Amino acid sequence: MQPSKEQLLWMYAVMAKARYYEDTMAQAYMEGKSPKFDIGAGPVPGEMHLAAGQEPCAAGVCVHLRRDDTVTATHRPHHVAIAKGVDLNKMTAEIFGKRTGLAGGRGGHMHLFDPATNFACSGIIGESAGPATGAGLAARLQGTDAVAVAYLGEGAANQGAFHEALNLAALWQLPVIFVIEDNAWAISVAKDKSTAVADNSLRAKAYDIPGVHVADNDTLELFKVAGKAVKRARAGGGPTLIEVETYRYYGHFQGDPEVYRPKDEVSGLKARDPILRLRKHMLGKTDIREAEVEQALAKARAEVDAAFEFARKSADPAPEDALQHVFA
Amino acid sequence: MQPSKEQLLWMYAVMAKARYYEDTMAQAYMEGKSPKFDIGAGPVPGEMHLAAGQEPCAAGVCVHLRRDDTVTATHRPHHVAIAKGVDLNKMTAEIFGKRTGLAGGRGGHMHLFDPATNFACSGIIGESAGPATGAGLAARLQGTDAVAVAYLGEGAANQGAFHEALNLAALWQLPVIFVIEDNAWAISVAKDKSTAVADNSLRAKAYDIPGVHVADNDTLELFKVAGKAVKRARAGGGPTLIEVETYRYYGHFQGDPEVYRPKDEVSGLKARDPILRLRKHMLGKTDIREAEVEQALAKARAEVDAAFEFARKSADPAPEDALQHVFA
Amino acid sequence: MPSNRVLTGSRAMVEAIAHEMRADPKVLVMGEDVGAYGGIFSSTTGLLDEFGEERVRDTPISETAFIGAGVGAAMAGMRPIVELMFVDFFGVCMDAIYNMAAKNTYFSAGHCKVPMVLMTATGGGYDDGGQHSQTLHATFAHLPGMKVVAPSNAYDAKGLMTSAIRDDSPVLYMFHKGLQGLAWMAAPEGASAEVPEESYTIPFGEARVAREGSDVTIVAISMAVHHALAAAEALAKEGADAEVIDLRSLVPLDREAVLRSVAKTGRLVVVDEDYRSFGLTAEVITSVVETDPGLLKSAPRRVAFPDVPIPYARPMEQFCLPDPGKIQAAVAQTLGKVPA
Amino acid sequence: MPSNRVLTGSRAMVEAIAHEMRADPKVLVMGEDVGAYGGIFSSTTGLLDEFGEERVRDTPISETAFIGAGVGAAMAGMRPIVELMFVDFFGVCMDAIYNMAAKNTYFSAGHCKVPMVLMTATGGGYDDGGQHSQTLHATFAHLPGMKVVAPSNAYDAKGLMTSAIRDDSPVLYMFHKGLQGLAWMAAPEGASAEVPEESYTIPFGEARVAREGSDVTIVAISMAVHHALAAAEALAKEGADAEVIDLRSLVPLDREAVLRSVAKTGRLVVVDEDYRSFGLTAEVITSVVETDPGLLKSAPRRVAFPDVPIPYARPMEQFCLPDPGKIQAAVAQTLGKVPA
Ligand SMILES: Cc1ncc(C[n+]2csc(CCOP(=O)(O)OP(=O)(O)O)c2C)c(N)n1
Ligand SMILES: Cc1ncc(C[n+]2csc(CCOP(=O)(O)OP(=O)(O)O)c2C)c(N)n1
Ligand SMILES: [Mg+2]
Ligand SMILES: [Mg+2]
Repeated sequence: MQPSKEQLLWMYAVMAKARYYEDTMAQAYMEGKSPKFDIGAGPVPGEMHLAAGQEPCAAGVCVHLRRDDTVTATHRPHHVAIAKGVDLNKMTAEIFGKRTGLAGGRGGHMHLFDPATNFACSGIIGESAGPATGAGLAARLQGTDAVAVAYLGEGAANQGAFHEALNLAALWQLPVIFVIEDNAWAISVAKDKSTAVADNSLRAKAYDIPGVHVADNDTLELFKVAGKAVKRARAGGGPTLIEVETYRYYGHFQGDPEVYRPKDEVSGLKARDPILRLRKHMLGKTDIREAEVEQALAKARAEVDAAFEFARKSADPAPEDALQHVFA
Repeated sequence: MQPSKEQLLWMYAVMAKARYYEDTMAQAYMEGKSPKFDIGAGPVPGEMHLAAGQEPCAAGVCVHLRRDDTVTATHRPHHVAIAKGVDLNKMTAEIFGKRTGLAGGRGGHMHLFDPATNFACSGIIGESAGPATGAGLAARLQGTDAVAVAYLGEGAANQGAFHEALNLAALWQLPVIFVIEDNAWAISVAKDKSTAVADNSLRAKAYDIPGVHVADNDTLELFKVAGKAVKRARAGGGPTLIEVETYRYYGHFQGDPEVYRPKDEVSGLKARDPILRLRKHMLGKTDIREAEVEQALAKARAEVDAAFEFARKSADPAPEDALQHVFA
Repeated sequence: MPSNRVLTGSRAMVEAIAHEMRADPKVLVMGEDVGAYGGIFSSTTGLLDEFGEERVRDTPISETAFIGAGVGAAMAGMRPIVELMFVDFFGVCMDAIYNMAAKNTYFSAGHCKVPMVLMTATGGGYDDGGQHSQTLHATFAHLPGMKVVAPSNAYDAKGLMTSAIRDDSPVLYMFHKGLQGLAWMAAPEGASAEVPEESYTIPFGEARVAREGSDVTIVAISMAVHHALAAAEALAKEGADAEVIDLRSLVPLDREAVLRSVAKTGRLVVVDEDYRSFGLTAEVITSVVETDPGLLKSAPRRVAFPDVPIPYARPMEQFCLPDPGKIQAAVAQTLGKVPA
Repeated sequence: MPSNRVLTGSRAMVEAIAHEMRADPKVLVMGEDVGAYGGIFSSTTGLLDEFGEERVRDTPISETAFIGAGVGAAMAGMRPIVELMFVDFFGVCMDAIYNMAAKNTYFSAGHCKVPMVLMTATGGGYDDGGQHSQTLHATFAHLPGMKVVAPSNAYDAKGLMTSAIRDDSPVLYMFHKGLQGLAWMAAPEGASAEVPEESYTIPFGEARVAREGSDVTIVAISMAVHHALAAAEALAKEGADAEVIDLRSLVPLDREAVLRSVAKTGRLVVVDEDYRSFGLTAEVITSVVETDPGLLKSAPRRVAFPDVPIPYARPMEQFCLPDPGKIQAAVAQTLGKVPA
């Protein structure tokens, strides 16, 4: 299955937008936090987990999704939220902790909830698996062909929630796709120090479902694999487990001393940057013109700049509003 | 690897003792609880999970163990405790809730702790996996070749604790053997309604460790498989996962209406009773004489009768002693 | 209402669930042994037969997954009723409960709703040992985002369940095994009650005056209400007139009802089967004194499970459990009848 | 003691752990990022270099397994120190903590011991949102079988850690991120302290009078102690003399120390960063009034986190967190300076 021109341009735009978003956020986050890093200072609150380098995982899967499909993401959610189509202004305002944010600043960077696109994420490792399984169950009971995608890091594949949800989804043959973003690290713990198998897609065997490994952060390969998995799920064929070998350019969170990883690792990865590779493919192997690509890029950047502008200009929440919305 | 005559007689004695123990307990438990079943009445408190039919799982593994090896069992622990050599008097007194019990009646049937034989069990599904892994870690750090065995039911193989512990034990190559007693049922839920794979030993692939399936409650086959696993663990070869197809003669707990299983299932199973099969093997295929077998049987029964006698004669704990031993 | 409508707690729960399932296709039930078995404590008896396997789902022993799935299904428009067989098992799945179900509404400023009922069996007294006899009221009531209810009788069991299913927030429904009216477990008289056939709701946060009295206020919930009522009867014979308040829910907590009663009696005993320290008893007592310590004519008393794991042997467990005698003694102290 | 021995909370913790590891080969450390990273909140800095990978073990993100393994290792003769990175994560592993570690001693009548320290980071105030900022003191203190400690300064951090490692019972060691003296997180003056080089212990259940005073008693723990002390200084300027009690441990709870102080001052404010209801504040207040409500000259006050999930945005989180101003206002109410 080859992506159409539209799909290629869509994926490129999403990836470029996500990349520019993270790079812009990296800057904004450090405002007020340097020279001396103080997590409690500056315009952007809290921890910050950026996904630059992991864009294929978002675009290559979400290109196959509809608005009524559910996505549950991780503590590193921006690229996936962008690919699922979460309103960029509200999302950015939420990350800035503003009144205009998705939840008026109650949730924040790790807690982006958007019912309009059926997107959610969480700060607890493995927490994405159960709700996606439940969304798949809801689709089945409601008689729709909607699917659900749960994103997990490779570190999350050793959390009990992962095992339980895969078994349940497989047992009930629910339309759920589990996507593991293997960026080789769980904070400072390398995959081979956390996981007894080199390739988590092998674990699909434990649930008698298809397991596929996508090497080298390959957007086009993931496009194929994910397309098949989504098709299968929509048709009632049940879950698929996909592990994507991907790259993490930034530290685990901003401010990460990164004492644990070789200094040259990232430069090595950047030499195989997936966005540049996709661009090369589009210009070299398809009739997409550079102008179209540049236009997509410019549009993506403009949207991001506008979103940050919107977030910065938005008002802080009223302190006492903290007491609202505990219950529905 | 063939069991020696001593090993055969030991296994037979353990299995016969465990069987007679459960049958005796079944009687004692019902005292005061019939005609109308009242869980709060009678000499034996609480819930009662009996393992008649599952004796091979206990004998076929524990025959390879030493006193300094650790065993963590489940809510259905009697047969395993007997095989590990837990003092029968103290164990029975504990189950009767007596002052002379292993914990003076504080723990009970699901909470039998015996430091003398490094045996423990628990009422929470999957709780055996973590501590066995820790005992394996302790052995490694203490430089001994002791091993640890964690027992789980087939229903427990879908609990997150199972997945996490297997990964950890495999990752650290700890001397731990995970034994799944597949008695086909988790209370009323059949294995195929709970587990996405027919055979849990397949799940070993998810941890890159050996996984072995033992069919038809076969004591001699399990003897071989467990012997290899224990040898491997002692030698530093890491964990093994074993699933044993076994039988549950009684209900999940005493008083179980068993509305969920075919009435003739148990009679079918009893036709292949593992103790009778072992006896047949001993008398038919070895030079063990019937007299030796009968002697072993008589001795086992006498010990059980003595233990129940001891338990019944023992005093109740002082009510206010409930407040002791919260802390070491 | 016909007087042959005296139902057990479990029958009342099931009736509420069945009614809502008939009325609303979005309601489903998930949990261990909720199908053919009908729930270990008969909380789902007959539902499989009427509604089938799609809507009444036996699960693997994977609480984290199926409660997490309940959250996901609820956010996707369903109204799941999920059973955690014993509350003691919360430790394997608390994240899905307190970090997800309870917080997603807040994290989304109410744009996402989690209309899930988590029903779970509580309580001891039948010698089931330290991992199957706990009550754990405060463990849940302490954490924000869940409503927490615990009925003391069949009438409330039905009304509170109906309210729980219709609530758009997650509700933890804690039913005491000893109030279910199981054929195999003794239940106090009064646990079963006349229950209207038609559906009705009971609002959360409205305590019930289970017995009017003027000398002392006994605040209780769930099984403890029956101990309190028995104590009140005994006290009446001694000439002490106790008022018994059944809180019915821990979150929201009807502090006003307690204050009204204490304003009248001036004396307070709080009874709870949960562990004593950092629990319901302290919360209720503090709610009174932080409003006005002058309301109390004597030191308030708590009757609760001591801070020890629940022992298995009957004499030891009974020593620890609240009972009418312990409540009478506490009341006597508040009345200055015996040295505190 | 040389005055150049002013250490941060994290340095003090690490010093205690390293000393015990040198003295006792049975002591080991397990947890996420405790190795090369040195602990996300610097609770294990340098330990890997000194003691190596066998005794300082990075784990997978498998809290149920590695805490369960800690229990098993402890029962097999080791003395594990296990880190749960944030207390907020207890939901994925509470069973191993409260049903195993905390109960195995009782279930074995003390024949089995579980000498495990579970250390975990608590607290908010740096905008980390609702799953990374909780304190959850009462969640653990309510459940029997664990000792629960929470130091407010580096001196106590070292002494309590040494006591915890040497204790034969499981100890939950709750350290507040904001007291660790991290380069990247503001800490109150007074969190760092002079710490003797030699090893020493601090007994559990002995509160410390952090400031003597005669007009009102402010009871606090962990970070809240610093807010209380700041409030006391401000109050002194207004002529109110506050006594500040640092509980240091929740289990055991030093009720006597609180009673001694309230007997002197007659007024009580309890401060806790944990959620307000069913928490430490109610337990402390109740411990006083159940002994003698007459001790109190005015209604006691609690200053705690309201019963809402912890919001992410700074203005909302700060609105919820205890701070000196809120404590001053509460004290003023107990002094009758403002209408309650
Ligand atoms: C249950 C739980 N344990 C630990 C953490 C702390 N933590 C946050 S991110 C992280 C590493 C996750 O690694 P991975 O799953 O590979 O995702 P990545 O950060 O690489 O995207 C850890 C341990 C958590 N949030 N939840
Ligand atoms: C975490 C947890 N969930 C549920 C239960 C209730 N429960 C007790 S035994 C049991 C069935 C266990 O089945 P299996 O593991 O196959 O063991 P078996 O009873 O067949 O020996 C269940 C669900 C429990 N004790 N712990
Ligand atoms: Mg990773
Ligand atoms: Mg089974």
